Amino acid sequence: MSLKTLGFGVRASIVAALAVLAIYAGLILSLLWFLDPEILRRTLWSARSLFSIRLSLYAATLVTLLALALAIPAAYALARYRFWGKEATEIVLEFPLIISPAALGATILIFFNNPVGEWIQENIVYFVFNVAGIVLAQLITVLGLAVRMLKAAFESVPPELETVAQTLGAGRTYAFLTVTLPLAKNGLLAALILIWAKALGEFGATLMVAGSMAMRTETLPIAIFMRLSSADIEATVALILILVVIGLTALLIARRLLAGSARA
Amino acid sequence: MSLKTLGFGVRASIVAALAVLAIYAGLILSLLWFLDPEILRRTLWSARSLFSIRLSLYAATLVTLLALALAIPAAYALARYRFWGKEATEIVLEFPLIISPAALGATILIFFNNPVGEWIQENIVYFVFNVAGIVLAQLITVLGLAVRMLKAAFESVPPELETVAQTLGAGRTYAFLTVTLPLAKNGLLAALILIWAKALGEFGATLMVAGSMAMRTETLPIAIFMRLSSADIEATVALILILVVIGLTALLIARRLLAGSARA
Amino acid sequence: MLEIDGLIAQVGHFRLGEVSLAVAPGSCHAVVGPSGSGKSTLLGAILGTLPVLRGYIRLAGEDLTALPIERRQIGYVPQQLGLFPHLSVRANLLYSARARRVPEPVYGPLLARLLEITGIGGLLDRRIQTLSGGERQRVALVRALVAKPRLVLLDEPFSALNESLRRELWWLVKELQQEQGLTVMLVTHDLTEAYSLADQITVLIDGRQEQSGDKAAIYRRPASLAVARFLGLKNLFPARAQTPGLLDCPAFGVQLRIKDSKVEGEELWVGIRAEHVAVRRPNDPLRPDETRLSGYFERILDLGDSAMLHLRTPSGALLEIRCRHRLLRSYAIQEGKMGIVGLPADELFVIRS
Amino acid sequence: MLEIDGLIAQVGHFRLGEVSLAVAPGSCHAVVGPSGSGKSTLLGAILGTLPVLRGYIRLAGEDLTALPIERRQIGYVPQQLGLFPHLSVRANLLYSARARRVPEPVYGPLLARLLEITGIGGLLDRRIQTLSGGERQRVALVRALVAKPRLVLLDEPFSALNESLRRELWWLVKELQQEQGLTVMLVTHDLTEAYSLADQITVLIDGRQEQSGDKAAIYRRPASLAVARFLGLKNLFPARAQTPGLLDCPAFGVQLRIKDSKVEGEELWVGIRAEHVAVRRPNDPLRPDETRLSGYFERILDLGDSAMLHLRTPSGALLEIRCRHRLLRSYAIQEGKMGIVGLPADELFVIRS
Repeated sequence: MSLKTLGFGVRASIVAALAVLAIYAGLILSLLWFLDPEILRRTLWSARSLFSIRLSLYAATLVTLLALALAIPAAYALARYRFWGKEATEIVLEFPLIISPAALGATILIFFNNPVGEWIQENIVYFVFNVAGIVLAQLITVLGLAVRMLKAAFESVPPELETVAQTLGAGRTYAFLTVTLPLAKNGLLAALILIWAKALGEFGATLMVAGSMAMRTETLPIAIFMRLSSADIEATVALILILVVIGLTALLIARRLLAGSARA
Repeated sequence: MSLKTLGFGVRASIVAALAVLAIYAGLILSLLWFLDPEILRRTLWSARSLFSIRLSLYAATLVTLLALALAIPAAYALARYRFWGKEATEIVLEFPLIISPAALGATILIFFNNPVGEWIQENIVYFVFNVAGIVLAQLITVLGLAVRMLKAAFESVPPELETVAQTLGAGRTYAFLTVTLPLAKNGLLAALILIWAKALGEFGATLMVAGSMAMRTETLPIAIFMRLSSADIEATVALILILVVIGLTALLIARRLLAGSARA
Repeated sequence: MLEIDGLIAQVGHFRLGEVSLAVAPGSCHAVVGPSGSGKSTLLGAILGTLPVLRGYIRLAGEDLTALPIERRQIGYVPQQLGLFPHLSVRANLLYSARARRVPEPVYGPLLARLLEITGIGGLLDRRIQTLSGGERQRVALVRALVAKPRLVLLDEPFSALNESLRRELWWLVKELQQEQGLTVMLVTHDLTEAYSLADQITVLIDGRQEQSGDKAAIYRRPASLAVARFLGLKNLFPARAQTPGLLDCPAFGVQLRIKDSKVEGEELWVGIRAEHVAVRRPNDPLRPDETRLSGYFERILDLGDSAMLHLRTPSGALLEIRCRHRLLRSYAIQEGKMGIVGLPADELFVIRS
Repeated sequence: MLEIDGLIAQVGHFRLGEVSLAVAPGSCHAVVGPSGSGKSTLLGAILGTLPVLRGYIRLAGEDLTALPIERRQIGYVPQQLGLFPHLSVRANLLYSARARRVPEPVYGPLLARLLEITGIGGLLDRRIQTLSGGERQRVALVRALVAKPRLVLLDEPFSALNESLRRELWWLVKELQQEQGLTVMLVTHDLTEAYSLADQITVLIDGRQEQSGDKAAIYRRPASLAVARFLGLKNLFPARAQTPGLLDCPAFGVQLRIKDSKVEGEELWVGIRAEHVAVRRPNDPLRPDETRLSGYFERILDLGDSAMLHLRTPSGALLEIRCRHRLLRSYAIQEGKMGIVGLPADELFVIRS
C-alpha cells in the first residue's frame, strides 16, 4: 500500500508488534546488568555447573533419540493412513502442550506408586529421583510435540510422489527411503533440534519426577532454580545465558531449515 | 489402498501411533488407582483448594485478556504488513516455546533486581512473590503463543477480502470489523481458550517469580507441587484431575472451533 | 489391452459405478467429465490407490486388483507431474531402473530414443526446479515411458500449460504413442484435449458412465442430455417424432427435417451444434435437406476468427450459431437485425428423454 | 475514462513499466499475457494495493494514486471472487450501501435491475457456500456493480468455470456492460475471453507493454515475435524484403507474395495463422494473390469439428494448418501423403526483427 494510506490503525498495530519484541528482547538484555565475566567464567568452570551441563546434554540427546524412534513411524502413520484410534491419538498429542508440566510430572511420579509402576521400578529401571526419571519426564513432555512436528514434515511431502515412485516399481519401503525421507529431511532436522532444545529446558516435570538434588538430578533448569533459591544471582544469570544461547541457536537453525523445506 | 497391500511397515507405523496414544492415555488413567471419591470431595471443598482454584481462574482469565489486548493488534500487523523488526519479532515469539520456563521466570525475577525493575516495583506494582508476579509470569509465558495463534487466525482470512471490502467503500477499520474479525472468530476463540488453559497450567515461571506460598501464590500447579512434596498423593491426584479435565475440555473445544474455521 | 468390467468404487460418500470399458492395445482412450464426476476415482482404482468394491480391472488378461501398485506396470503422469524435486533430471529418469535393478544395457536404447524424440537430452544434469513447465512435462513423460509400462495413465498432465505449449505437447504425445505403440488412458476435463489425443472417449457425469465410444460419435451424437450439456451444446429443444423424417418442435413452432427416422409419437430432444447451423441469405435457394428458421440477431460475440451469434426466433426460442468472422460482413449480420439460418437434416441429432 | 500514462510499478524484484493506455468510457479493455507478465501488478496499481513508482493513473480526470482504495470507486471482481462467506447473498450485495450509508431508495432500482438481468433474485437469502460456481460469479458481479463503480476491474473472474458456463457469463457481462454503459478492464490469460469481451487489447510480456490496440489488429498483425508466440502462432519464419509485394523466405526456398510493400533489404519475420493457410487440390487454378507450397502431411490432429495438420515442405520447414474436418475426406488428406497449400497474400503478416 502507498504510504499515504497508512492510517492510525495500521501504525498502532505495528507498534503493538514491536512492543512484544521489546518485552522479550528487553527481558533477555536486562540479564546483562548482572553479567560479571569473571563470575560467568568461574560458574561455568565449576564442577557443579559442568555436571549440570553434561547431564542436560546427555539427557536431552537421549530423549531426542528415543522420541524420534517412536515418533517417526507414529507420525508417518498419522500423516498417511486412516486407522482406528487416529483421532484420539491426535488429541492426545496436544496434551503436553495444554496440561501443566507440573501435573504431567506429578502424574508420572504417582504412576510409580501403583502396583504396575512399582513392579517396573523394582524389575526394570528405577526412575524416581534418578537420572532415568529425568529422561522419562522429558520424553513424556516432548513426545507429543515430536509426533506433531514430524507429522507436519511428512505431510509436506505430497503422497502423490510416493504413488508415482510405486508406479515406477518401488516398494513402499524403497519409496519411503528414497522419496519421503529425503524430502522431509529439513523438517525432520528442525524437529530434532527443537525437541532437543525443548528437552534441555524442561523444568516442571523433571522437578516432580527427579527432584532437585545437587550433582545427581541437577539439569540446567533445575540448577537455575536451585541457584536462584539460594539468591546467587550472578551464577543464575550465567546459567540462564547458556540456556538462552542454546535455545536461540536451535531456534534460528530450525527456522532456517523449515524455511528451506518450504521453498523446496 | 486395498487391504492386501497393507504391508508390515504400514502396520508397524500404526502400532507406533497407537503406542503414543497408550502412553498418554495410560498415564492419565493410572491416576484413577489413587482416586478416592471422599478425599477428592474433601480436597476440593477445602479452603486451601478453593483458594487455589479461584486464584488460578482469576490469574488465567486476567492473563488471557491482557495477552489478547496486546496480541490482537500485534498479530494483525504481523499477518498483514511488512515493517522494520518484523522478522525479529517473529523469532522472539517462539522464545517461550523453546526457552525453559524456569529460565524465563528466573529472568523476570532477576529483572526486578536491576534499577529499572526496582523502580517499577516501588512505584507501580510489586510483582515478586505476589499475585501480580503470577500474572506477569503467565503473561510472559503465553504472550508468544497468543501472538502466533492469532497471527494464524488472521492469516486464514484472505487479504483479498479486505481489498474487496475497501473497493466497496469500506474504510480499513470498517473492513476489519465487518470482514476480518468475523471470519477469524473461530480461530480467535480457539486461541483464547488455549491461552487460558496454558496460563492455568503454567508452573516453572510462576514458581520462580511468585514462589510457592500457601494461600498466597498457590495456583493449581503450585498446589500440586506442594501437595506432592508433602506426599499427599490422593489430594495431588484430585488437583491433577481438575487440571486435566479443564485442559482436555479446552483442547476439545479449541479443536472443534479450529475445524469449523477450516471448513468455512 | 485394459478391460474394466462392472467396476464400482467408493471414496467417502462418493460412489462411482458401474463402469465398463476397454482400451485396445496401442490406442488412446480419454475419460472426460466435469470435476466431481468420478474421473479421479476411476484413476485411483486402476492405479491401485483406491479399493475396488466390485467388478474387474484386467490388464493384458491379468487381474490388476490383486497386484500391489509397484507390480502393475502402469506409467502414471499426474496433474502435478510428481517429479522428485530432490533428484536431478537424470536421477528422476533412472528411478524405475534403479528401483527394479534394471541394468543400463536394457533400458539404455529406449531411454536414448525417448530423449531424442522429446529433445530433453541436454537437461539430464539440471535440477527439476530450474526446468520450464514444458520441460517438466517432457521429463515426466519420459520417466513414465522408460519403465516400459503396459498402460500409460495421463491425469490432466497439461492443464498447467498455456494453450500453445499444450498443443505442442499433444503433438509430442501423439508421436510417442504411435512410435512406441503405447496404450494410453487420458483423464481430462478439456474436450479439445480429448478430441486431439483420443480414439475413444468415455463421458463420466456424477459418478455415472454416460457414454463411451468413438470420439466422432460422441461429438456428433451425444447419448444423453447430460452429455450434450457437458459438451457445451446450448441448442437443445424438446421434440416429438412425427412422420418419418420429420420432428415436431414446439420451441420453433415448425417441423424439423431430420435424417434418421424415429418411432412415431416418441418424446425426444433434438439438438444441433452451434457451428453446424448455416447462415443463409433470403434469396438463397431452399434446400430439401434442411429446415429454415428466421429471427433477429440478439447479440454477437466477436471471437477474432469466428463469431458467436444468438438468434431469437419469433416463437421465442434462442439459437446459438458459430460462423466464420468474414460472414458477418458479407452477410451484413448486425445486432438487432433479422436473419435466416438453416438447420441441416444430417447435423440434427436426437436424444431419447 | 481511465488513462494510464508512463506507469512504472514494482513488486519485490519484478518491475512493470512503462505502461500507457486509455480505456474509453463504456468500452472494455483486456490486458492479456502469460503468468508473470505483470498483469496483476498493473491491476494492483490501479486498485491501490501497490504503490506506483512513476507515472499517472487518472480516472475521469482525477489522479487515482492520491486516493485511498475505498474512495477510488472501482468495482473489483477478483479471480477468487472475494465473496464474504460469513454473510448471506443479500448482505454481500448490500455491503457497499451499508459501508457508505447509501439509503435504499438510492441503490434500490439499480439493484432490482441487476438482479433481473442476472437472474439471482431468488438467491438473496442463501449462504455463499450453497451457491454454484456460476451463481457465485453473478453475485460477485452484481455486488461490484451496485456500488456504481466508475471502472470495473475483472481479474480472470471466469477461470474456475467450465467452458460452457464461462461462455454464458461472457454473454451476461457483455449485456451488463452495454446496458449499464460500464467501463471495464479485464485481466485474463485466456485469449478467447479477451476476444469475446474486449474492444481493445493490451499484451503484457515480462513486464513490458508489447502491443496495445484494436483486438482485430492484434489478432491479424501482432507487433512483435513475443506477441505472435503468446498468441500461439507457430508459422513464423525469417524473411527479407525484396521487390515490392515479394518476400524472400529461405525456410521455404521461395518468394512469398505479400500485400503490403516493405523497405527493400530489411530483415523481417513473416507469419500466418494456421487457420488462414488454405488447402488446395493439384488441379485448382493458380491464384495471383497467393503463394503455393507443397509438402507432405507429417501428422494430423483430429479435433472433432476441425483438424490440425503439420505440412513438412521439401525445404524442411514445418507449416501448421487448421482446416474444417470435412476437408480431410473431400481432399483425401492422410498422414504421410503429399499435399498442396496456399498462403494468401493478404493473410501474411510481417514483423520487424
